[in-house]
Amino acid sequence: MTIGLPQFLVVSGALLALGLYAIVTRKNAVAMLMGVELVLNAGLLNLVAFSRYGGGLDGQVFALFGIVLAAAEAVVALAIVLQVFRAQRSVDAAKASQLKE
Amino acid sequence: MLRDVATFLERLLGFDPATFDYSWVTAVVVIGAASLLAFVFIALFAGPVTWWERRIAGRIQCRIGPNRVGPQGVLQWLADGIKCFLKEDLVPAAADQGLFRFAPYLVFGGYMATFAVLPFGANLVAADLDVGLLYLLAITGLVVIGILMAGWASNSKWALFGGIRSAAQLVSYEIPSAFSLMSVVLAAGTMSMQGIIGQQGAWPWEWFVFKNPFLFAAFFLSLTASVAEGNRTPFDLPEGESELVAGYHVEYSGMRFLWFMFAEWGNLWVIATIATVCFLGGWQVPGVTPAEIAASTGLAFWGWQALSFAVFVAKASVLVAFVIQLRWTLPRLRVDQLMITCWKYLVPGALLNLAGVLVLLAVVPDQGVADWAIRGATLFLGLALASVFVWKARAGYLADRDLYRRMEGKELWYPPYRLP
Amino acid sequence: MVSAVPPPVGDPMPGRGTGGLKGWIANWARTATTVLDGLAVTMSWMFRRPLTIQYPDKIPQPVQQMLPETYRGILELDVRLCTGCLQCQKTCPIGCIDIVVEKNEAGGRDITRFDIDVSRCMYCGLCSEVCTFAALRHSSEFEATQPDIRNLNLHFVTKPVPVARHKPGEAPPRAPRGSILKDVIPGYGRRPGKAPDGGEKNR
Amino acid sequence: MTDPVVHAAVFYVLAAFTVVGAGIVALSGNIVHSAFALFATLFGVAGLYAYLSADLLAVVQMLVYVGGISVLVLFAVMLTSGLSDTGHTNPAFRLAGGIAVLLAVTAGAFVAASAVPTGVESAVAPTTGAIGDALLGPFVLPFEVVSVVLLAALLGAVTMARGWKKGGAR
Repeated sequence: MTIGLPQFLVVSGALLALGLYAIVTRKNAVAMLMGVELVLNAGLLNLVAFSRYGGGLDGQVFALFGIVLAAAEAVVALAIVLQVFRAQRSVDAAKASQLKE
Repeated sequence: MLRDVATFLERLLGFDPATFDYSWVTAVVVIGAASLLAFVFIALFAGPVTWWERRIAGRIQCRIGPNRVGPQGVLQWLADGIKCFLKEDLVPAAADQGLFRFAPYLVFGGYMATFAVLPFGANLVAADLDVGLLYLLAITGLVVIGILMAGWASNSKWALFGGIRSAAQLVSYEIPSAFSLMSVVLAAGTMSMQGIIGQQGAWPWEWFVFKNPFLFAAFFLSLTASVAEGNRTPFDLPEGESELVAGYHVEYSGMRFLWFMFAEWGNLWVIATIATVCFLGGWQVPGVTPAEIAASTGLAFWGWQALSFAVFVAKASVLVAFVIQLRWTLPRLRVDQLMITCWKYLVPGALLNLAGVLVLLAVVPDQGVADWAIRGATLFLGLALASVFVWKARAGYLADRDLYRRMEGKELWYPPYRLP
Repeated sequence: MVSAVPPPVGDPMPGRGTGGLKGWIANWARTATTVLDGLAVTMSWMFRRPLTIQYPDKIPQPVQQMLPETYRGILELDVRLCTGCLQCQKTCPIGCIDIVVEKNEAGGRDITRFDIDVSRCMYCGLCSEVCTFAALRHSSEFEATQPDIRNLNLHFVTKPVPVARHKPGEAPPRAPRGSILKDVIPGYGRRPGKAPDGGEKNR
Repeated sequence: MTDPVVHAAVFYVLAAFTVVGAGIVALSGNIVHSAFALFATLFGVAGLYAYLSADLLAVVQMLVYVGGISVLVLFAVMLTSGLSDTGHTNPAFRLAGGIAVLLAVTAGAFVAASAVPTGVESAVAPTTGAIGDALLGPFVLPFEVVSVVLLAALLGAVTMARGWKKGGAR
């Protein structure tokens, strides 16, 4: 009955799986980015859960760093996506295979 | 996991009054009552304040304003509300049905959620979170998403423009807002709302706004940023009537429109409250410390609560009046001017200001001679500013009065308490 | 195509910062002072007499009485003067006047219908210009609020009226301006715009 | 609120909210729905943090993820797809590999989770001050490095956005 570490791990596992699924199956670069966010959140949730169940505060501090890095990652990735969109009028990740137009 | 759910259902269905744990039932009831109170407060605030705003606007524009429904028109908001209730709730055929229906509740919920940490009096606060101020900054994210949702789901270009503008504006102005509020956190050493109030005193020279010149500037910076976050003129680009008809809620009607309006005017209270708590000493009553209030019992305790509530509402109302007057004073900015104001002026300004607060706090020992000298000087600065303001208003009025008397042979004076 | 670049006309806002750190600080100072000025102006207006005259119940006399003689309000027809010449119907640019003139048993002609759809009328005044005997004139009445738009199709003739026969200069005096509309507009007396003094509303 | 059953119920509601949101992100054909569902998921994760009594982290999650990143994602979605063709801008390969990944990872998570001990709950305490001390104590180096990374990301994003305008050749 008690909620413990395993339950959180299952939730984060589901997040990870769905995120991976989105990354693998989507063609839209923004949608792939959403998948990356899900995967990141799965990892951060794990960190916080471990910190709660006997890990001390270090996990939370690292999750904080993770959130900050995710913000930086999202900003740069979205800037790139927008540039690709401006260049090709499309956010199809498969079409963006050329580095030079 | 399934076992857990089964146990839960079993416990829920096999209700046994003797062994039942009532603690969470009381918790749910208390939470429900608190949110109901907050809702009633928003309704009772947001309604009359629309009337108040329209009366002030009338005054400023040489008009009268609504004065037909009820004595002096005070029930105008009720008439407007009933009208909205009775109107047809239209959903455009091409709209994204689900999101369109859900968005108003998200926006309203975002504003409601701020009331969880906003104090109303000495002990009148739903949850004095340890991270209260940060929570206030964070919960506006819900509002941004709600507005974007409304803008997109309406399937109208005006609504989408309004939604995107609003989101850009809210995200941008959150930065100067956070910077200037963080200077308060530096001064107070805590992010809990009650803690911040506790670090100030009841008298003006004990307030954070007059603690030093940088915090004085931070007060105006944070007020500007919150006015922008509340989508009020001069920053009401998201609903600029002349360009976007009504912005993100252009397709809404009836009750759903009313939710947006609730949030908009309820936000006026949130703006005023944050400024009051962080800079104007909150609910502090002169002559009594928070500890003494907490220690009192019975009737005295509730008396102090009522008194502190009155003090708080009075301070917040002055700020609300100020924000309303600001709305009818300044013209709307252009989109590029809006972004320039934020990124070129408010963000660097707030950052410099934060550095100034930091240096002053590090150099000047608290409650020392230098500290009191700085407080006195800042208070003097504030009084000087207020005097200049009053003098300017008076000079303008007197000049026009003489002109009017010469032209019409009548007095221009119109006492503020008299309502036509 | 060469688009002409407008020549610089000078700084519309003198004293504005021009860029750089100095301009940045100047802009801050300008913002502070101008906002203070603006707030002082609006504050001084808080204590001034409003110019609004509250219509319709707090005015010294009905607006209808304050309007000039040449005001073009709702059209009214004095049937006793109408010769049935149909000039007004022909000249109306939107055709909101509907007249039917029929022969009667006595060999004369009767006006059996004279309808003016006020909801369509644009108050141009052409019909009253062409009316030789001043049968059709604008009144000073302008309150056209009705529960049903069909009420605004005014029937000036309810039973056949023989056309008037008179030479110019011999016509009977015209009914006072606005006195006819009382019987033509449905629910005339019950409208909110009643004169507070209870006096004669229309001339 | 000490009842374990209620505790569990709260957790399951939050977890369901999170996972259903993530499911919509991964499976919805409409990319705007995906983006709004991402917001719901991130909000649910913030709720889970609060449930784990990581109050500061929950608020930071709301501030950065919900208020920042999901708004950015929505912006990107709205800038890169027309209003009417959102259904077509989110195509999926629907390949078996994706489903295989989904199944494999979920199964692995379940297996791994069942082997993990429940763990000992540490005492509930306000985390804000402690995290602040940790950031300026043992973690001061990563803290500084993160600030450099943020600065680099900021500059990079600005350069990318501006450089295009100035180049202007395309």
